This record gives sequence, structure tokens and C-alpha cells, in this order.
Amino acid sequence: MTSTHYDVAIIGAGPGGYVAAIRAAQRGAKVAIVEKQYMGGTCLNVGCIPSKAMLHIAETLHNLSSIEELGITLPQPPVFNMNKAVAFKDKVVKRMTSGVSTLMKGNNVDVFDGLGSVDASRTVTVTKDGNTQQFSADKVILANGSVPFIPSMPGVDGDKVMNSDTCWNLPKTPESLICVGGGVIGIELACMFEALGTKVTILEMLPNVLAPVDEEVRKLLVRIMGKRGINIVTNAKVESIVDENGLKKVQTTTDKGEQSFSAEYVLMAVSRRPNTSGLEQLMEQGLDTDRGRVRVNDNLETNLPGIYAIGDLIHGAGLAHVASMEGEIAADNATGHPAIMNYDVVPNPIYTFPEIASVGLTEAAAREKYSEIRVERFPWSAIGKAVAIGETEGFTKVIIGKYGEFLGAHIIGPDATNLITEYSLAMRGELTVDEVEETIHPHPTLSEGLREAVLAAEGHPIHIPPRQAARAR
Amino acid sequence: MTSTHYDVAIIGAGPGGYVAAIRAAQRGAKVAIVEKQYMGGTCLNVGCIPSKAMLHIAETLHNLSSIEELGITLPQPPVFNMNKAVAFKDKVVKRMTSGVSTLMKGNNVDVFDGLGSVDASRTVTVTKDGNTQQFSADKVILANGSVPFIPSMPGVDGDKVMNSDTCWNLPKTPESLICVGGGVIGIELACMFEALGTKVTILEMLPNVLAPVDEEVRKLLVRIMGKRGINIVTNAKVESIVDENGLKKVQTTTDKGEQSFSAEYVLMAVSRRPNTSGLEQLMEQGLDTDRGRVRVNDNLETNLPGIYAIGDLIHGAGLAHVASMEGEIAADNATGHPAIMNYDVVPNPIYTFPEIASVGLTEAAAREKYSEIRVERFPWSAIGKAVAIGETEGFTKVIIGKYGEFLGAHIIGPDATNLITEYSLAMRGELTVDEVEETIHPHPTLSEGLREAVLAAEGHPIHIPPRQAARAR
Amino acid sequence: TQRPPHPNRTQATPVARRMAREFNIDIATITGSGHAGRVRTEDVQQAIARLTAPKETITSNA
Ligand SMILES: Cc1cc2nc3c(=O)[nH]c(=O)nc-3n(C[C@H](O)[C@H](O)[C@H](O)COP(=O)(O)OP(=O)(O)OC[C@H]3O[C@@H](n4cnc5c(N)ncnc54)[C@H](O)[C@@H]3O)c2cc1C
Ligand SMILES: Cc1cc2nc3c(=O)[nH]c(=O)nc-3n(C[C@H](O)[C@H](O)[C@H](O)COP(=O)(O)OP(=O)(O)OC[C@H]3O[C@@H](n4cnc5c(N)ncnc54)[C@H](O)[C@@H]3O)c2cc1C
Repeated sequence: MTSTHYDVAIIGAGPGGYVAAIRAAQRGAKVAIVEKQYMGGTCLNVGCIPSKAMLHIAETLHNLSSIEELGITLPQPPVFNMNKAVAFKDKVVKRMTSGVSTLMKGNNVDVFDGLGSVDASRTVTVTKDGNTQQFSADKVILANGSVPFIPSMPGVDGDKVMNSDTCWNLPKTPESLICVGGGVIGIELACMFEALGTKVTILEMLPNVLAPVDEEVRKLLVRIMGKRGINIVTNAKVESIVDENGLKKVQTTTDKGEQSFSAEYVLMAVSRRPNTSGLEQLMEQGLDTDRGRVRVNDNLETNLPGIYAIGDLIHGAGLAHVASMEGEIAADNATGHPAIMNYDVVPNPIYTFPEIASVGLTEAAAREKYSEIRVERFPWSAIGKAVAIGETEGFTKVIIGKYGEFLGAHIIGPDATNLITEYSLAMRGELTVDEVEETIHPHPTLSEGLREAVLAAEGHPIHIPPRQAARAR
Repeated sequence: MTSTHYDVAIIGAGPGGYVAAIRAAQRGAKVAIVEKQYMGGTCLNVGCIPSKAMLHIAETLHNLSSIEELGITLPQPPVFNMNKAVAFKDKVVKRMTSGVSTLMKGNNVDVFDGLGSVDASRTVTVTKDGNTQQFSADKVILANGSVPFIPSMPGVDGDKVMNSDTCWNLPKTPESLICVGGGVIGIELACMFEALGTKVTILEMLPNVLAPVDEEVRKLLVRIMGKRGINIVTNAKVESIVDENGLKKVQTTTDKGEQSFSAEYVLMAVSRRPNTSGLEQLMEQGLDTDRGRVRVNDNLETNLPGIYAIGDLIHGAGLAHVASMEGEIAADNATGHPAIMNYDVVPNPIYTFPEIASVGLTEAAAREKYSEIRVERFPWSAIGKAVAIGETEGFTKVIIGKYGEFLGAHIIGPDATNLITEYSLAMRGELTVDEVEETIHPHPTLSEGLREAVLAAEGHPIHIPPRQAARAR
Repeated sequence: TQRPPHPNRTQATPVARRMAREFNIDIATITGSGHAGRVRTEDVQQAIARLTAPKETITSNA
């Protein structure tokens, strides 16, 4: 089955690597993929998929608290069992990861189990339990991904200090948790634990959590999370973690001086770093990197001929769908179908309650870049479907350029992560507000809010009074 | 406040009429709207909105039955209270209908409470409790909507025989229900009552329920409804309803001869008819109609100059979003901004569990019309988000023409009614499969399934094995 | 709304482009009826009809 030469070899079977493998095989190439730990990578094992399965459970539990007003009474309060929840999550993960294995088989991709290391002549050495295997390849795609970055500080490797690799199989819901880091991963996990019954504190070093998110959207989310009892502390630099009275005590320097916070668990979620294990040889041979991340050109090729790189290894976006699209593009290039990776339209989904999703520029960035823009928002409270399902918090916000093009769009509210695709498609397909306006949006759906935001930006929304529209503008 | 002459007068404040009023006012016109019964029409009072609020409750109840596998235990079974559910529904309806009143005020539209009748000289007479008011208008938009069509047959006006105007305020969940008619309204209400605990039988005269829906989609829904215990009987012509042993007995002629079915309640949902009350004078003066529906041209103008007609009054689509778009177009025309109503891209949402949504042609229709088409489907079971939320039944199906254009698209599965907008926008904006393929769809979302269906149609789906893709093709 | 055409936007819809390519019609020769003058399939279809119509029609249109 396995061979000593391949058209394309791929290191790492995350959403970058396994998608590249499938695409390359579909292009007719003989493909090998090397994976040292788990099929599906971070995303399927300790990232997107387990987090969304657990968030689904968390949200279901959360929604039970308002079920009474629907006329459904729970005679006794629901009981949450972490072990069963973890079993559900494991089932979901298992199904998806074994799906990846099936896809490898179905596409005739040879899978090598072990640590892959590569040299500039594109010889791949696979090491597993002291045994090695070797093969050569015409092209190599590096998809080594990333791992949690754990800053070195006293106490950080102690007991009950977790990270996003190790927080998925807790025996029971933590009483309390301190989340160090208020980026997307930290915020999502904070929302999850809170809904499962944990008292959560978020410590963020910067002046804002979710710094890259549009300010207005971010502010509303912070308000909602605050109402729910999540304590968000910004400008707080974590210095050390010590044990005190059976709790973890996190010591910080804040703008108000030294402050400390105590909880049963600490979750380190400050950032992720590229996973360069197996790239040592290439580095020595001159692989170009930029602060640890592999540098590539528009075709996703590195400075070493025939060696491509994709996914979390190459940039800080840290998004699975970007890794996958890069996988498709790199595979196309590696199989002689020239293609360029385009980063103009990258949607950013955030799975809080309510969800957030955005694409393109924030309002601040758009104002800096363009002189003539229109910015408008439309509230979910004016959308029939949102009212009918009792989810009226949030809004859709669009930023429109002078040609009627979409410069950016931001949604905070139910189903935002699915809905954003309409705007992404409009941007990528070079459609203007006119085409969105002309498109009949079904009633009653949340998607109506996206058309209404466009109508609002055009100065004639239907479902908000003209004064409100004018004021908002 | 009120005047004796208006630029535009509108009869009926449903989603056709009230949207027309807002748009006309935004165009600078002095606008009057006449409503005899309730602001928001069928849609907000006894149609889309109450049905979706009740369906939300029904779906919530339905989902509780599989909550255990998420690790959430209900120590005692949930108790459903119809009165409280109805109160929730009433609150939603109230909020939306008073929203319409606010919008009328905000846009300076004069609202006349009463039955409006119109003549060809565009004089409008409003009658309420024997009092009349009169005003003239440059343009009139007829938006009288529709009402349930109740076929005349023995027993049809008896006790416990309901229709979609009268089924919303039941004191408790019916033990059992016979739904006469398997169109969209019948099927949605059947799903709703079943989830609330009613034993439901659907009687349909045609060989299929949901006849206009793509066959494959329809068949899957019928299978799912069957598994849930809904009894669907087709080719059954209802002849009479009689009382027997405290139940309603519905007598039918089927292809297997005479058959009768008994239940506590009967729901008549065979179809709707245009509401022509107030149009008597216009009819006499030659208003052109076609089987009861008012005939209009591309600008939505009737054969009588200056008189437009929109919504359920003019055609059989019976969709609120079509009525609203027609409202915008008619208002544009009535205020001197020529516009044409385009019916090429009309999404059709159906709120079953799971949901159905489609746009464009069915496979059968496309095969008849075009020689070169590609048809492909992609299952939800291969989408991470669907697996993570435990909703894997169903698929997305696309029908692609020789230019890569979308001829039709059909979704059965979670959130279908929101998701369909991506395809609608692609059709309306004349985008091809290439633009959808190039658009990065966020992970993990259901919207990924829409891109995958397109990839499948292009012969290179990522998340289904090539053999499965080939077989499906 | 009338607005200037976006300098970077392709001046025909993607379906219109593919259709024109099949009939070897230069998109630039077609007047667009879409927003900001974008060429739509309808416009291409009309151009095709003119091309495939009898000679007189072509000359009278030229
Ligand atoms: C908690 C969490 C939630 C997230 N949620 C989302 C989300 O909702 N949406 C989203 O878009 N993104 C999300 N992400 C980010 C997403 O997981 C990453 O962007 C994505 O996994 C990157 O894919 P990749 O293929 O580049 O790398 P990875 O998924 O990290 O995969 C790399 C793989 O390569 C293997 N590997 C590395 N080196 C070698 C070697 N030398 N030899 C053999 N194998 C090797 C690793 O074992 C790993 O399996 C989340 C991340 C986390 C941590
Ligand atoms: C149970 C049910 C569920 C539905 N669900 C959906 C759905 O999910 N999505 C969807 O798109 N569609 C749905 N529909 C269909 C939708 O309700 C109609 O298509 C829509 O209401 C039509 O709008 P309209 O403005 O034309 O008429 P209507 O909504 O019927 O409004 C007409 C209004 O005119 C008034 N009127 C009539 N004659 C006069 C007169 N002479 N003087 C003064 N007032 C007058 C009436 O009182 C009424 O208020 C549903 C319908 C039903 C029954």
C-alpha cells in the first residue's frame, strides 16, 4: 500500500492538512499525509468541534432557564451531569475524526502515523516509537498547526491550571474558574463554563476583550456577559498563580495596582503558537519564518521550492476555514493548478450567546481607510422571527462604500455565524446593496434582518421608524 | 390629522399593505391605509407569526425528548400548559402588531379603521359600525389578502371544526386531530400539534402532500413525519364530518374505497381564497380577475388605471415576503418610480422539523426545461456543526445549469429557512458556482453544507468520499 | 439608486460572462441594464438574439 515516493506529502492532518490531502488526491496526485497525534488536528479534537458540542449543551441548559414563559414547566430543576456531557462531546468528536480517516481511505491517501520531519530535498522521515520510515515527495505541504501558548510564570504548570488542550474531560463542572485571556477562545470557553454553572472571571491584559471585534458589537457582548454574572477584568497582567486555601490564586498587576483573584480552576487562554516540531531541519536549511510563523507567498509556497505551508502554522488568524481554504489552494498549486489565496473576505465566527460573526472591516478601520462610508444597524427586536423565538438582543451592522459595496458587516445575535455567509458571498461575488435589496428574503426568518440593515444604510428601512433610522445613522 | 385627499390609499394592512404604506410614505407621498380587522393582517395575527411562535414552543418541547443524551436530566417530565403557551404567542403577536401601528405613526401614514371599498374613480369609502368616511386618492393599492377557503360539505361548520383563523387559542392540547389538507399550512400545523402532544392524521386529496416541493425533499419529510407517528393519508377526498361517540368522524373516499377517521378536532386547511370584500364596486366596473384573483401587469397595476393590487389577493403563492416585495414595488410605481416585480427568485420556507426551504426550480421542472443540468446533494451528517448539535437528518440539493448558474436549490434540515438566502442571493445576483466555491464559509457552521453541495455538483466535494459523491450524481 | 460603477468590479455578472464566452461575444460591446450598468444575462441574451437574427436586423442595429 505505502510507497517510497509521492506526488504530494502533507504534514499534519488538521483542517488544513486533511483538506489539502483530499483536494490533491482529487487532482489525481498520489498523496501521503503524516499525523503524529490525532486525525482532524486541533479543530476536531480539542478545538472547534468539541467546543461547539459543549457550547450546544451549555446553550441548551441556558435556554431551560427561560422555558417557563413558553408554557413548559419543569417540575424539578434540570440536573447537569458533566460525565454524560463529555460522553456526548466524545461521540461527536469520534464521529468527525473517524470521518476524516474514512475520507483518507476513500480518496486513496496514505496515512502515516508518527512525527514527520522534512528536509529541503523533500524527503520525509516519519518517526513513531523509535521506528522510522522514509519517503520522498515532489511537493510538500506543511500543515503542522498550532498549540496553546503557555507563558512562563510561577505556578503555571500546577495542578488545576488548564488550557484548551486539557479542559475537555473534567469530572464535574468547576465551582469557579479564572480564564486568563479574553480572546475568542477564552471568551467562548468562559460562556460555556458559565452556562454549565461555573462562576467565571476573565482576566485580560489589554484594555478590551475581543480587541479585533467591532467596538459596538464587542461592547454589547461585554454588557450581556456582565448581566449573566461573568466578571471581566481588563488591563490585568497576570504575574503568578499560587495555591491558597485549596483554591488557585491568580496575582495580577492592574491599572489599579496589584489585585488577586481566586477560583477552583485556572484556564490559560492567552494565545496559540505555531507548532514547529518536525521543522527543525528545514529551519536550519533556511526556511523563512516571521516571529515563528512560516512565511509564504500568494501561492502559499515557502522560500524553499516545492514546499508549501498553510493554516495556523503560517499566520495568526487561527481559523479552521482559513486553514481549509489554504489547503485547497496549496493542493491546487502543488498539483499544477495555479491558484492564489485571497484574504479579502474572511468571516470570523464567535460562538458566544448570542453569537457574533463578522466579515471585512470594522467601522473604525473603514473610517480610517475610506472617506465616504455609510454605517447602519438594524436591531433583531424588529424582526418577527427573532421575537417569535424570544431572541431579540443584538443587531446587524453594515458598512457600505461609495459604490454600494460591502466594506464590512457585523452581526451579534441568534444564528449570526450562519447568517454572515450572505454578506461574505455578496463581498466575494462583488454584489452591491442593490442586489441584496432586490433579493426576496423569506418571512419570517432572521435573514430578513440582513436585508433590513442594507435598506437602513440606503435610508429606507421598513421595520424601524424613520426617526430611529436617522438617529442611528 | 386625516384628510380628504391622499396621494396613495392602501386597502388592507397585512404584510403587503403596511409595507406598501411605509415605502410610499418614504417616497414622500401622503398615505392612507384602511384596515377592517387587525394591523398586520393574516401574517401577524393568524399566520406566519403566531404559527412560528407556537412552532418554536413545539420544537422546544420536541427537543426536550432528546436532552438526556446531552447530559441534562429532567428528574420529572416537563409539563406543557397550553394557556401559558398561548399567552406567549399573544405577547409575540401583540408586540409585532403594535409595532406596525408605531411604524404607521412614525411614517405619518393615516390609519382608517373600517371596511374600505373602492371605486374606479379611486374614491375610498370606509365603513365602521354604520358610520362612513370618504376620501379620494391619486393611486390605490389593493392589499385585501386572503381568508381560509372552507369547502361546503356536511358538518364543516360544526363544533370543534377549526381553520387557521380559529385554531390559535385552544384551552388545551387536543387529544387527537384530523388535518384536512396537506399543503404548507396543514403540514406545519400538523407538526406543531404533534409536538405539543396531539395524535395527528393528515388527509390529502392529491397523491402527495406538499405537491409543489421537490420530490426527494418531500419524501424525506414524509418519512420523518411518519416516524414521529403522524398518519398521512393521501388520495383521500373528504366528504363529510359527523359527530360520533363524542368525536368528530371524517368520512372520505380513498383509492381503497370509503374510509373514515375519528378525532377530537378537525382542522380545515385545504386552501385560501382571495378576500374580495370591499371590491364589489370595482368588480362591477370591470376590474379584471382570474379565478377570483385580481389580475395585474408587471408593474402590479390592474386594468383600472391608478389601481394596483398585491399579495394574496393577486396570486396563489400565498407568501408574506412576496406580498411585502410587491408592496414595495407597487408603492414605487404609485409614487412615480417605475419598477417591475420579478418572480424568478422566490424562496419558499416551510417550518417543519426539520425545516425545508427552496428557491428556483425543482429537479423535475429543471429536467423538463433544460437539457444540460447537474444535480447534487450533500448530507448534513457530514457537516461538523450539524453533528455537534445533533441534527444530522436531511441534505442540501442544488440544480446547476450549463453556465454554472443556480437553477434551483432545496434544503431540508436545521435552519433551512435562513440558509436558503445564500442561494437566493446567488441566483438574483447571477453568481455561479465559482463564486460560492471561492467564498470562505465559516467553520463550524451549517452554511458549509451549502458550499459543499456546490463542490459536489462540481465533482469535488471535500467531506463526502468520492464514491458516495459519484453514486449520488 | 444611481451610483458610479465600482472601478474594480467586473462589469458583467458572472453568469453573463460565462454565457458571453460561449457565444464569443465581447462583454465590452454590450450595454448593461443592471445596477451601475452591469451587464446581466438578459443583456447577453438580447445580444445573442441580435447576432443570430437575419442579416438586416444586424445591419440596422450596427
Ligand atoms: C478551543 C478552540 C476552539 C476553536 N474554535 C474554532 C472555531 O469555532 N472556528 C474556527 O475557525 N477555528 C477555531 N479554532 C481554531 C482552529 O482549531 C485552528 O485554526 C485550526 O485547527 C488550524 O488548522 P491547522 O490544520 O492549521 O492545524 P491543527 O488543527 O492544529 O492541526 C495540525 C495537526 O498537525 C499535527 N502535526 C504537527 N506537527 C506534526 C508533525 N511534525 N508530524 C506529524 N503531525 C504533526 C498535529 O498533531 C495536528 O493534528 C479553535 C481553536 C481552539 C483551540
Ligand atoms: C397559518 C398560516 C401560516 C403562514 N405562514 C407563512 C409563513 O411562514 N411565511 C409566509 O411567507 N407566509 C405564510 N403565510 C401566508 C401569509 O400569511 C400571507 O401570504 C400574507 O399574510 C399575505 O399578505 P397580504 O398583505 O396579501 O394579506 P393579508 O395578510 O391577508 O392581509 C390582508 C388584510 O386586509 C384586510 N382587509 C381585507 N379587505 C379589506 C377591506 N375591504 N377593508 C379593510 N381591510 C381589509 C384584512 O383584514 C387583512 O388584515 C401563512 C398563512 C397562514 C394562514
